[in-house]
Amino acid sequence: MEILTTIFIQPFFDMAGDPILFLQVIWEGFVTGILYSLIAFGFVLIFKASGVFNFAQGIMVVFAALTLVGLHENGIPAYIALPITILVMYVLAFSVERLVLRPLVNQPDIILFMATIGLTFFLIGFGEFIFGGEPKIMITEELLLPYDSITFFDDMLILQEIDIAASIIAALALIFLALFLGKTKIGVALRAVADDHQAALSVGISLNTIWVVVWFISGIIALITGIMWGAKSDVSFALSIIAFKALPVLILGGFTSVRGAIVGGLIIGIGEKIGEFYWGDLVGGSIEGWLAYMIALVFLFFRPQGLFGEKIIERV
Amino acid sequence: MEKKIGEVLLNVDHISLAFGGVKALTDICFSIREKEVFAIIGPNGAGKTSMLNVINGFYHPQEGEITYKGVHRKQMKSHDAAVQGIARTFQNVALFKGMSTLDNIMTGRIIHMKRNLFWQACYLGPARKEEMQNREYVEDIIDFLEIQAIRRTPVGRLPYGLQKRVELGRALAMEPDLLLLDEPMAGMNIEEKQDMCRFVLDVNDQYGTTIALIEHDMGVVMDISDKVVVLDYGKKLAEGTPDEIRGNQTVIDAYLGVTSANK
Amino acid sequence: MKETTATEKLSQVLDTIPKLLLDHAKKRADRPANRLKDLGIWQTWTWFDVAEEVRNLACGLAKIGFQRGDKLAVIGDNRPRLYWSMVAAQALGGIPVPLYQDSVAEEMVYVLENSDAKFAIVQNQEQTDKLLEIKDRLPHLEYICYEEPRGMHDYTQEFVFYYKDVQQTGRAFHGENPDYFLHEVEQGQGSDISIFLYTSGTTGKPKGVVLTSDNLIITARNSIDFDNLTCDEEVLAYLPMAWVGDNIFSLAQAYVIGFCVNCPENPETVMTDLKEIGPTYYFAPPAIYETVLTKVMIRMEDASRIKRSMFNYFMELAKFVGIRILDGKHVSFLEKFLYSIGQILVYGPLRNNLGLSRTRLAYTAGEAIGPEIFEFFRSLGINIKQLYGQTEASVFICAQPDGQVKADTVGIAYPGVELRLADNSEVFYRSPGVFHSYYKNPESTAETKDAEGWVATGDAGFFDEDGHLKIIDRAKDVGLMNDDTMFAPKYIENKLKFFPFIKEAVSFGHKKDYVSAFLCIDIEAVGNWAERHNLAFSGYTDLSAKSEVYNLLKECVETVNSDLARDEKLSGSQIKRFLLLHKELDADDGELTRTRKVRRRIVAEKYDVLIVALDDPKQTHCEIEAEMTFEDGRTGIVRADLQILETERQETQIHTHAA
Amino acid sequence: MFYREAGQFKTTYIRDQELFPVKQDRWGIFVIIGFSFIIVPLIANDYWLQAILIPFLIYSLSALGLNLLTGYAGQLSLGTGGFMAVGAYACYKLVTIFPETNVIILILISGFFSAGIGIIFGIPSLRIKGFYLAVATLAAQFFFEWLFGRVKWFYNYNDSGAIEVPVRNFFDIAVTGPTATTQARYMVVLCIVTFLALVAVNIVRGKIGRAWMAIRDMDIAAELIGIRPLNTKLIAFAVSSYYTGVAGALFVFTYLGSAEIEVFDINMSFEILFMVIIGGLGSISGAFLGAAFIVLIPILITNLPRILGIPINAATVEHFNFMILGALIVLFLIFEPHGLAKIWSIVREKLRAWPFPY
Repeated sequence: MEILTTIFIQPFFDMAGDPILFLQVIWEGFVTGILYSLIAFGFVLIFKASGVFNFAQGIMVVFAALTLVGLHENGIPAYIALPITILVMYVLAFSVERLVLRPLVNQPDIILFMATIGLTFFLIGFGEFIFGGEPKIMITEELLLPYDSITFFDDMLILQEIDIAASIIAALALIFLALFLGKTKIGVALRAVADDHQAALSVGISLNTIWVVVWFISGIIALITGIMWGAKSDVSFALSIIAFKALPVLILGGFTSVRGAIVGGLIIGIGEKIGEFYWGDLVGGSIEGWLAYMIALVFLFFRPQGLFGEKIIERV
Repeated sequence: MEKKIGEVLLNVDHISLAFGGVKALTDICFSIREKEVFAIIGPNGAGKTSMLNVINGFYHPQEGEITYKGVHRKQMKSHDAAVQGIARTFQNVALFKGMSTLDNIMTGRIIHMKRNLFWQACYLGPARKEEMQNREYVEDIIDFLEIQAIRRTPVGRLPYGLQKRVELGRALAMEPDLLLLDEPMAGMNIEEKQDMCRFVLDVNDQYGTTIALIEHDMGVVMDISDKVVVLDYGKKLAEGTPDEIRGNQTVIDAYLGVTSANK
Repeated sequence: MKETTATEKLSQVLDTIPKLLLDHAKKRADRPANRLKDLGIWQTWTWFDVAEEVRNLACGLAKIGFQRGDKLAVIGDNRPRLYWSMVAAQALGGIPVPLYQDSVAEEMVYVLENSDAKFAIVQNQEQTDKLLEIKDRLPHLEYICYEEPRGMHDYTQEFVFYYKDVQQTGRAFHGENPDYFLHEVEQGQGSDISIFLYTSGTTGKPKGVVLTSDNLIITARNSIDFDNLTCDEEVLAYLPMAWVGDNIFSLAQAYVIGFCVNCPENPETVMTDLKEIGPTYYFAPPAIYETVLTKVMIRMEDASRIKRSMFNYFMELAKFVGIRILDGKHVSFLEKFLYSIGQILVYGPLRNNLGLSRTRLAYTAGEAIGPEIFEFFRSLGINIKQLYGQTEASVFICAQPDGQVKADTVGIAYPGVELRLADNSEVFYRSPGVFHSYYKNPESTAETKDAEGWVATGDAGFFDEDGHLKIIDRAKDVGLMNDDTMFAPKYIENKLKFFPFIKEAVSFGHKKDYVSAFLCIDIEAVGNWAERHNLAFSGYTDLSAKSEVYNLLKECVETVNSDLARDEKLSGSQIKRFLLLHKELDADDGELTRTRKVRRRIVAEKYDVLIVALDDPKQTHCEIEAEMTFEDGRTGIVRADLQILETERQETQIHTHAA
Repeated sequence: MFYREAGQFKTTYIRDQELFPVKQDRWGIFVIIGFSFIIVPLIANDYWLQAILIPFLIYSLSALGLNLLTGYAGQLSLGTGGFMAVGAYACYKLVTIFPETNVIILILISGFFSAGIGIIFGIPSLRIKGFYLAVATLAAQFFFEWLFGRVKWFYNYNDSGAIEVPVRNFFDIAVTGPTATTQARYMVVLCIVTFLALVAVNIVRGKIGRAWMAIRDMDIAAELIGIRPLNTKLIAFAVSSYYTGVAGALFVFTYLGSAEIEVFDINMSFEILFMVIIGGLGSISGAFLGAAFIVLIPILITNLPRILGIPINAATVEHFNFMILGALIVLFLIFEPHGLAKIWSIVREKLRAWPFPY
């Protein structure tokens, strides 16, 4: 009885009891959620366009951030380091298409999936080899990102400016991409690919180009995510854990749905923060690592096709 | 020679099936009798395959009811249907590509194999005995279908015609009472078709299996079937003996005319 | 040697196949007697089982109404049950009459009718249908019994029985009178008629060769001693049961010494089944060895270059070393060493893939075998030998003893066989295997077999320097040239045809000053050769007219000549002039029989012009127009101007240099 | 080249369906087993046993387990590490709770715990397929990383947070714990792995194996011939997890001696997956080949520079390890997606057809 109350009743009292704190928690969750969404988004892009379950997405985040910081450490000013990093991400996308995707075209999904894991390992080794393994500090100021914090309700609710910035930038990025996909020729082609490859070809753009573009875009998304996240914690391969955090978002939102990625990200982000804050201590804390998955799994049981997927009719 | 048609084995009663808004089947009734070779014909998209899928419980009709061996059922899991003796082959061959002909047919025996994991693990005593008995049964089928030569060949490497034959073998291995064949002769050349006809008939009177088949080749259908039902746009157009169907004006208009035109 | 004494002791009593069977059933009850590849595995019957099966069948037949002296036709692929039915018939004092399973109903009528068979045991529906088709023309045929039930369920005629049902009846019958079967078997004697074998007569109706138990069993005993076969042999029975050889190899020998006879799943799977069984004792006509060799060569074509050169190197080595080892001749240590390496790298694996790993003894007979084919197998260490035989002799007349094997002879007189050459060099023999008579055909019997039991083979031949018999041709075809040298067309033509480039050859020399020949090129082989020497050609006629091709064939002819030069008897019949026909000899044009044998008379008159030209040394070419049938069945006149080539001829020379 | 199959005919189905119907294969396997049981313990030094053979065998077992699930039943899993952890900790608790019971029996029993867990985490496989399922299995991974890290009871409240393997005897020979000789531990691992491998072969060549492959190749058809998807998949999860569980137990008890939960982190799952893929999906021997490959590569990379006398610091080697491993994976997938097992079978066919090319 006692235990039941602590699990099922107490937490809600706490929420009601201190709504501002609750708001704070939600905000925290919202911010992480946005970052999840970004990763998931990059992921969905690739999956839609090339059917590849890109396990390397998380590592790309770290790799991007690491490159940026690393370059800056070697005395290159931020405003140069940034474009160089973008260039690096392009080279990465290009070589991935050439060295991994193209030779493996028409292989079963699991093979491509394995390839991306291989890629992950390679990038980890490579990144650490170039920039060294030790954690680094994100160059927030140089990138002119705010780092104060605003407070409301006489210091009860504290919002980091960087978080606000993050959400705004993220939002902008998403909008921009939405436009890109909707309006530009490549974007259209890209969405066509998702449905069927022939259609894409008819648009007059080769699959390979599309793949490069897609990987490049998700590279940039990775960079953005990397900066934001790096600004909150520090930059090291420990970061790649967030990639795993993004995966449940995918089950939730569906591998192919952009909307799903965004909404899912927010649900997971907020959900796990609340869970952690109000229930975590009951079981010894830091349950974030798996809570997201549990949420996703439970959810799946009621909607196997994910948030926005259609119901599948099986044929024989 | 005259073969004796038995009692009603399966009765389809006012079945309707729809996907979302799309109506696949509307108010279909017919009944299949034991030992019968029963043909379902109709133009593409007439809902023939859907009908089979309903019969072996893969689709669940919104309305109507199916009576099999005197038991009424609205919903049924496909594997239960299999256990109760409904086997089928598929329009586009659905073999297990990773396995040899022998293993593919052996899978048909799974419903007849009872030994548990433990005995499996030791692979001796009962499990091995069971394995051997079933192997023997399967070898009879292999002999029956004259596919000894490809016993060990991975089915992926076989030509289409043989794959169809192996699939039939897998269905036979289940010792079915009712065998559903979805276009068993599609995409075959003349000899292959003749062979397949022979097999179907032999199955029918050697194993005494009731057979319901979908087929486009009118010649074949009229030769081998005792009873024909014609579907069109998910509705039943006609039902009767081959001769009756040949004579039936609506059918000729809706279907036979068409096929003979594009033949 | 122990075997021998044993068999001699037995021979006092065991003078019929059924008696032998019962003896084995006692002595080696659980040794395998028959195997059949069926339902994916080699179903096996021990001698005991076989005795059971035969007894039940025999009793069953007896119950239905089989009496002593009744004839039982056997039709089907090699199947244990069919062999048993032959033995069952013999047990009841009846006479089995095996037929060629692939002959059409019409062809069967004569044999069934002539042998007045009352029973027929057939393999399956197909054969049953044949019989039903012709039954009303066969007054004697009363009962048909089929082995495979497949598709037979609606055959309701009361005279059609299922093999197993008959055995069922038999089992019951045996239960009621247990000593019936044994008593029946005991009545049998060596002198009894054991079997009718119809010789597929190339001319006229087939003749039913009547063989007694003694014929078969004594011959079998001799052969077993000659090649010291044991009861551990494994043989694959795949040659027609109606052929005398199969009755010796798969029946008489097996029942005398008690080895295991294996039957293939069906005719298509013979090669795989051969590989699975790996017979220790193997028989095949030259044609089969030839196809095997060609297959090997073709498959090796696709091998990597290194592998191919390795293969070629070791095969070359084997040609010298392998054969010498097989003949027990001396080989140097180095050669032995190299050969043993080859054994690992090539010979062993190759023999394995051909299914001949375990083959101790292989025979070829029926026709001359190409030397290189023969050598190929011997060099692999397979002891393949030639034998010369006839249905009338219960097979064995001559055979090559181990260690004295040559490609172009058929060996020495077989144990118990006397040989004699007539003036026209026709071969006569006398042996315990000599047949009893031709069934219902005394006059032919008289023609072939004289009072003292000498039998005319109809083949001409002579003994070479080591007393080995050399068969050169049908006696009636052997001619005399104007200088009285013997002219054996078939012998020469065979030698020519051993060359892959030559499809057909027809030689003329009878009553002529010199021998000349028509040659037909093998479009496949020569075509390839032409491509490799990038020589463009539009078709058969064009290709045969090319002078390069002429020179290519000239070499072949000259090799044959130098070959002939080694026999003083034949040296005179070397080929002087030849031409290449502008068209293939074709059965559709009546130039060949359906079995692709040359109809020399027809060819002779059709191409008279050419022969004249060949005979006239002054002519170097000749106009010809001949009617021919094209692929699509149209017939048309083909006109061509054929070149005639002179060839080198060599002085007689007995010293032999290695081939 | 070494095959002599002529004359090896089968007269019964039992002989026909033997594990190794061809005599030469049979001999080959006997030689290998004999060698690893008799010769190896005599000649191999501690380094070989400890650094190569023992981990190789354990990884093989684990890869075997995953291969049953992914290669045969077609259910992709990324939670292998987690299931191994369950096995390890279950075994640890068992050993401390029943000090008297024979440790080898306990190791085998601890597999059943992970089997149970496997079933629970397998349940989603009924509703979701492919990568969705794979991601779902990650839940197991992270959940157990957290559980065994957080809940002190599992590591008996050690301050170190690690589980220390106590000394346990088998017929008064120490087989686990600090005093156990490498030879002893090697033999334990070898026996268990051999036994379980045999069991696995038997399962996959029987009815259950066929059911798995049927589900893998075409689940709809499988269901229509009477195979129950849920049971079949759950059995696959149970058996697979049992294997990985036992492997986990062995990993701690006979290899590491003491361990914290980190050894079973996500990277473990991936390494095992690599082994399966590189070894070859759906092949028992593949599991062993793959494990050998993944175990040997880092050792080569670490030792090669030293042998060649190139000065290179440990960290860099570590980085190279990652890079080369990653690159190798990709190369492998490009050049032989069916893995080493496939390569071997090609070689074998060549040898059988020798001297013919096919």
